[in-house]
Amino acid sequence: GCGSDEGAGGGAAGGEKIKVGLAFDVGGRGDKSFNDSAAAGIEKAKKELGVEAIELSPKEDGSDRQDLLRKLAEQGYNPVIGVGFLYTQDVEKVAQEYPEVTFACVDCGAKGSNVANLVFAEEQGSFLVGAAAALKTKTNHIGFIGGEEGALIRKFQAGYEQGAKAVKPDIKIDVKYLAPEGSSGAGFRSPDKAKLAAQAMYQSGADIVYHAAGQSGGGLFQAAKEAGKLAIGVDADQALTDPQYADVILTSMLKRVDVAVFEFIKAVKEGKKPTGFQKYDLKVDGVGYSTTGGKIDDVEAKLDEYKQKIVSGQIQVADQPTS
Amino acid sequence: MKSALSLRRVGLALLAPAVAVVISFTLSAIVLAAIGKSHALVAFFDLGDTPRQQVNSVVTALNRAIPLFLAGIAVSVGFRMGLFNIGVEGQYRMATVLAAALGAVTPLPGPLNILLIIVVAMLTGAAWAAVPAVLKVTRGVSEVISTIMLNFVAVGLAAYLLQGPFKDPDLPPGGNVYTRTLPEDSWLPDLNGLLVAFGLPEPRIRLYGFLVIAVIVGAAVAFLLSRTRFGFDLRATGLSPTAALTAGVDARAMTVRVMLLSGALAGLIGLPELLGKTHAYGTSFTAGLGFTGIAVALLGRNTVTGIALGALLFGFLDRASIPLQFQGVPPSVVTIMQGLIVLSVVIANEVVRRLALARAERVTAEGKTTVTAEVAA
Amino acid sequence: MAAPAVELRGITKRFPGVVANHDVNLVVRRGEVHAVVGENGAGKSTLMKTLYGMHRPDEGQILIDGREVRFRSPADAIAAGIGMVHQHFMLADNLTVLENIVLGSEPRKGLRLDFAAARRRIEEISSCYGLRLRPDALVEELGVGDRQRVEIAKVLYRGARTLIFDEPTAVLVPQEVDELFANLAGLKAEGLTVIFISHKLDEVLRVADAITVIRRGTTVATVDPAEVTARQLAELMVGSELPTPPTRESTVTETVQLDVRGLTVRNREGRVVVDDVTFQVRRGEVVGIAGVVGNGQAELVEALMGLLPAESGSVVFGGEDITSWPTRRRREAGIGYIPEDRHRQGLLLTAALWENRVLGHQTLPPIRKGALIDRTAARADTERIMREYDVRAPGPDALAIALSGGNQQKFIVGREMSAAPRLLIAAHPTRGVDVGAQAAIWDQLRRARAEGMAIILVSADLEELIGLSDTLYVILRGRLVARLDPATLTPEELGAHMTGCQVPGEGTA
Amino acid sequence: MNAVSVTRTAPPRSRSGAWLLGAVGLLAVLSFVRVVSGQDQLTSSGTFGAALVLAVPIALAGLGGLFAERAGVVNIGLEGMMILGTWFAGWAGYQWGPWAALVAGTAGGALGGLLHALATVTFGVDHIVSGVAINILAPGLTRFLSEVLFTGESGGGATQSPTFSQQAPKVSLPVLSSGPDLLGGLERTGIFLLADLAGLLRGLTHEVGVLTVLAALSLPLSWYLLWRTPFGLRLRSCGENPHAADSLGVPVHRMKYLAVVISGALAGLGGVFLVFVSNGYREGQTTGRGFIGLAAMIFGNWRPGGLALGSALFGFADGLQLRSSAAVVALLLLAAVLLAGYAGYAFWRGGVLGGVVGLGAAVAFAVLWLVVDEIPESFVFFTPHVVTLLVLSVAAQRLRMPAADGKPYRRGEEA
Ligand SMILES: Nc1ncnc2c1ncn2[C@@H]1O[C@H](COP(=O)(O)OP(=O)(O)OP(=O)(O)O)[C@@H](O)[C@H]1O
Ligand SMILES: Nc1ncnc2c1ncn2[C@@H]1O[C@H](COP(=O)(O)OP(=O)(O)OP(=O)(O)O)[C@@H](O)[C@H]1O
Ligand SMILES: [Mg+2]
Ligand SMILES: [Mg+2]
Repeated sequence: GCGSDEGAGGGAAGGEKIKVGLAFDVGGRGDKSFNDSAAAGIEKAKKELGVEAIELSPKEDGSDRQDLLRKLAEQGYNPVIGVGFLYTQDVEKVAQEYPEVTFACVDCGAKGSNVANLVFAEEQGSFLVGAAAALKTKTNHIGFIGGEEGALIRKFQAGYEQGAKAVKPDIKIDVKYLAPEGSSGAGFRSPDKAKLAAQAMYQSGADIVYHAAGQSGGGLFQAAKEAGKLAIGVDADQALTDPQYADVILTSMLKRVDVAVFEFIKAVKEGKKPTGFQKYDLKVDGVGYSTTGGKIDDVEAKLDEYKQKIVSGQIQVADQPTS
Repeated sequence: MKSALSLRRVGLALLAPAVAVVISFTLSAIVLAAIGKSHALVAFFDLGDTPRQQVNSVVTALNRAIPLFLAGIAVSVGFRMGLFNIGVEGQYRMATVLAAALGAVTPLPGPLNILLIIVVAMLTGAAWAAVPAVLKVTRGVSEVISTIMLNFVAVGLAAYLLQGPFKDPDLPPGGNVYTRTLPEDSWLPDLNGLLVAFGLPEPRIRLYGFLVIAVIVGAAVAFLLSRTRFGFDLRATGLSPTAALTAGVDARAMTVRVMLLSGALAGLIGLPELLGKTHAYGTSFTAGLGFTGIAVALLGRNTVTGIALGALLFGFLDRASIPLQFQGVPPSVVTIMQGLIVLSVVIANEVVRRLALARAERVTAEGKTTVTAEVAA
Repeated sequence: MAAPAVELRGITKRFPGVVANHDVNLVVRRGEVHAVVGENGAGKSTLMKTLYGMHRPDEGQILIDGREVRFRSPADAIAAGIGMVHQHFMLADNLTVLENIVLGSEPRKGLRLDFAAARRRIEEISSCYGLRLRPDALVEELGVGDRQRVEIAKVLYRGARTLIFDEPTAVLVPQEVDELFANLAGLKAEGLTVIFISHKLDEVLRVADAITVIRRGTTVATVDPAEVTARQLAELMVGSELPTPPTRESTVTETVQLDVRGLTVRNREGRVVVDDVTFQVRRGEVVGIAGVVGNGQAELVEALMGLLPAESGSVVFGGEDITSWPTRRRREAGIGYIPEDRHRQGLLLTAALWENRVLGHQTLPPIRKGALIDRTAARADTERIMREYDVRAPGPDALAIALSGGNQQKFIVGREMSAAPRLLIAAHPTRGVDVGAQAAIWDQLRRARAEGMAIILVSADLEELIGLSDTLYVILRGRLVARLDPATLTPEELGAHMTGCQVPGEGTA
Repeated sequence: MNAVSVTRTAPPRSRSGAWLLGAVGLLAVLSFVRVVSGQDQLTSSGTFGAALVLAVPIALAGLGGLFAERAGVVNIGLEGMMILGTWFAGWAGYQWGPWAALVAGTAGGALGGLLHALATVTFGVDHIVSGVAINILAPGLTRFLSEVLFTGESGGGATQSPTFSQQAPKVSLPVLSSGPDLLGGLERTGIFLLADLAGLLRGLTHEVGVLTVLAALSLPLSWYLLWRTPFGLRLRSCGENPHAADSLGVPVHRMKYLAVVISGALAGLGGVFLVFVSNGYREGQTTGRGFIGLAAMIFGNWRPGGLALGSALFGFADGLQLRSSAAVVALLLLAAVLLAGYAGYAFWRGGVLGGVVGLGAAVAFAVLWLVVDEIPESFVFFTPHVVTLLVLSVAAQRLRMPAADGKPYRRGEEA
């Protein structure tokens, strides 16, 4: 019992007690990846901001995304967060219906005066791990494995290629996607195919392969381990989340969905109404790379140099592959 | 005496669903009790506190049921003549992406454009279904294989079209990719006005205007199957291919026609959502309706009314998924329940059908009264 | 006196709503051929299935060699030395003869099936009883007679001492029947007991040592064949006279209705099965086609109906060349068809009778209503058929499957007649039908002929062929090898022609 | 429908010789295309190895379908049973190691089979309905179980089991494909046919998982069981004519139960294989392979050899597209060569229409190969599916499914 329903305060950080509603992408909490990262942001907000939160998952075919958001808004949750670009249209629609509620959409480009798009400069983070790969490769040959071929994952590819070529313009880069976009997530759930694709790359001479393929990434690590080569993780610091593969993970491209979610909730809690594009890039450490295991210690200085150039705008990273 | 008998018949007909519902809810209760959430069972029946919430719930369920109904019909048309069109999934995907892209660029006025979109969707669905049909009659390729394979091809092709030629050039940044949005006069009006006219509160969600078209399609298919020569030929082939052949039904021509019809109907599946909700085809467009349609068709025993009931049942179960989550029940439980319900409904159906068939034969043997053909099928 | 091989005492078997057997008593002595006769639906098959352990009797006792037994399944009956050859063959087409025979009691060598031992044993049985089996042939390649011998071998392989045959001769030609009876005699000589069911009373009188008559589910008499005539037997069965095919007064006209010239047909495997066939059918004429099953008569009929394409030759119907017409168009032009296999080709078993009335007549009056089906008319006409053809069914909404075989057949005849076809192709129109229904169907065919209908009759029943036909052709290996005059023909002569062992020229009209 | 069946007893020696000849011929064509197009991946040991890995789960699922359908039960629930297999394997594997995973996954699949048997055999439910229901049930159930049992385990979650600490063992052929690796050496020479043969052999023998060996053995084993033992004869008789089987004392219902449970177990084994490849359970990792397995079985005309061929074809095309998009382009040339061969054969047999169509298609593919130098990635993904369709439509189809397949059986009820 801390006060009445009507706007009574009492949270740890002061201000209004708020109820956060979060709707996951298909897969939901516990996917060890994107969704879990968002969940971590919520946990942190619960602990540090004292907010109340509920987390919902859509049906397997994703047909009820809009209903989820609507139900959350209807039940008085504010802010409401949709995780994943598949929510774009749904957030737009529901935000129109509930102008008094603040919405956030992770990875989206949703329109609306009460919508914040939490977007990331994945291409910038990928640039740095691409540079790292180019600096560390002994064969002048690296690879990239994408889950499903669409605009989002191509950002990873674009940055990676640009970063690698910035270091070694003549570097050879193998690229393979596991499934077309719209395969109901099949490309992010096929460790066996990722493994076979990675094997092909390693056998043809690549010694470092980067993935943006969700759970399929496990197959890449497995292949790296068997071939005695290296791999680069994505989203979280995978040397920590998949410790048994720590010895083959060169680095991971970090995408701080947790930070973005937390900061968004914090802003709302503080009475701000964040809208438009909330860009999480290198400048705000919304993306980055991990150093666990110390495998890139020797090139960190070089990477920092690139980072500064990107932050200062000296290097523009394209968000779609050139070819 | 006659009325007593027909009463008994009705009793038998109602027995199956009744038994099934009891069984499946008992099973569901057990599942819920197992995770310590037995109180959550009421969420299935609790449509909301206010009339408006209740209308919202009903509209949610209906909106889900409409495409499932169409999917079920599309599948059932094939089934009725013994063709297993697993390819409904791919057929509606191709149909929707093409109809969405084309409908957004044609200069036709609203109603005409809607008509065009519907026609294009049906033609595309039929064309995509024509491949397995032709392969079957000319090369003897099993439609089960070819439709499975073509589903995967459709995913790739639709992705290519969406990411390439059909992509809206003015998209804002972000991962989601759409076709151009349909002009607003080509959006199908919702039926909320109708609800209001009936004295119900206006729901927040739009009841798909496509409901009207779905009902018309359902009635048309029912009529086609039961009253026309084509429908008779189709059903006869399904009941006994050899007898139909002997009766002069051209099996190859029928295979092609029925696959085309099934595909054309499949082409409609995505339209309620396209014309009533998203107004564009994108990566997030609902997939998987074709597969669920198989379950719905079989649940409804391939009859139009049965499929309508099956689709509504699925709609209401799906609707419960969200309230259940608010009670802390994961959505996987709803999926489990759907599977259980499908199984118990068909088992109950089968048991009752046998009872009825045994009774039909008994009555015939006694030579006393009439027994209708309802027990068949 | 030794205990009887089989004794049934007071057997009663009820199905929901039907008492199939009621207080049946039957005594079969060891080493005799014992016939069981009765109308369709009298309960003969049910009784035999009970004896074979396929269902349990509700009341009564079964005694084998004087000892009471209780069978829970056919396996028990087999173990007690009883074997059964079913009315509908129980063979798997896609398995070999060997596999069909040993199924269920396979010789083993370790884990595997001992094919060599099985083959040896089968060859032994084959030569011992003169069954001429080919162990490695697929059953689907076999003719009816061969299949029956496989069935017999199955039973002998299991060491049966008592053999039950349910209507073994319905599909055989006389020579095959003779051969079967020779086999039976052989079995008898070996001390085996045979129980057999048949609708062909002369046959029964010829081979049986004792005859039991069943009427309405119960045994009404056991008689000595030496002391009864077929007529008396029939009266015991039904209380009516044994019908004979109608006597002939020619109604043949000069107008040729169907003119088939040089017709050659390949079957679906590409083998020539109808070879250069030429014949004509006039209005008011019944043309009979006689032949051992598998000699192309089925394919000839299918080709005439447009179910198989003609390789060469022509079919002219009422002056029009219909060689390449599809089935439906032929039906529309006035060809009616009573198919050989009523369950697979003639009916939609799980559909209502009125829908079966529509079958094959979708485009004909009174069913046709534009692109629609006139359901009211179909119902009304179904009721008319039921009335006029004495189809015993509750009503037009009854399911076809619920009718007895005889009633199903009468319905099909009624349906095909209702379109008043100019040509009727009737394949085995009375197969498996009891004597009463048989007479009714013959009557209908004769009346239609008198009204000028042209009829092609294919049948395995030689009496029927000779009795009904105005002209008779014999088909052998796809060719019409003889044209015979039914007026002067005996079944034995016809049988000789059919097997191709007649003296050339003799009996040719 | 009316096709002649091919098999009787043991295949005569000359037929296996013909098979061998055909295989070598095909390899020669492949080799020719490799040399002309310069796409080494076409016949590299890596590609064949990948093909093997991709074909095994499909073949296992197909084998599962084979057992069920040979006993007369259509099993479209293979996908669901495979899913159950993956989950149970994941659950047991991270706790007790790969052997436990093998047992649990197989049992999980068998459980799905048991449910299917209960519905179809005991209750007489339409086989497709029951299968579809199992395909709905299995993902829901596994998700639910993961939520309950994997959440909270380190490395586990609602969509995955903890990763196994112990890998399933692998074997290589000593000397030839490991150690001195003679085959590897030969493969690198690039000599026509010889290098390709080495690639094939090495791909099939280098670092092969034990389960692959098991799966490869299970194909001839299943053939032996089904066509050479009393058990198999009884099982098949239930799918051909259950009434006949019943009348000879074969316990039809029990046989069907057994067959469907075996079917589920094999599908489950396919799931275990996937789990071994990824070293843990990942939700949705079957990605429709149950359906592909079913298709492979039909492709193979309800026979183990045929389904192995179907799976291998699919696996090869899938492996190739995963390893090299460029090599997929070379498939166009392969298609052209094969179609030209087909056309020649058709002309020789006197089938003018078939020949002309085949020749036209051959020319079209050849032209396509000349003008296309890159296929859009979206198209590359469905290479195996299109290849399967193409092969099916060229190969004359004489399918014969078991006569009583899919028909509910009740004692005393005539069909
Ligand atoms: N399994 C069954 N269930 C219900 N009724 C049955 C069953 N089998 C037979 N009957 C009924 O039992 C009666 C006797 O049938 P049965 O098959 O024994 O006749 P039948 O004398 O062999 O006839 P036919 O000469 O036509 O072969 C019929 O009225 C039939 O409808
Ligand atoms: N399982 C069953 N349930 C109910 N009735 C049955 C069953 N089996 C047979 N009958 C009925 O038993 C009767 C006779 O059966 P039977 O199989 O002997 O047919 P029939 O008259 O000899 O015809 P046919 O020659 O076509 O087999 C028919 O009325 C049939 O419908
Ligand atoms: Mg009988
Ligand atoms: Mg009979």
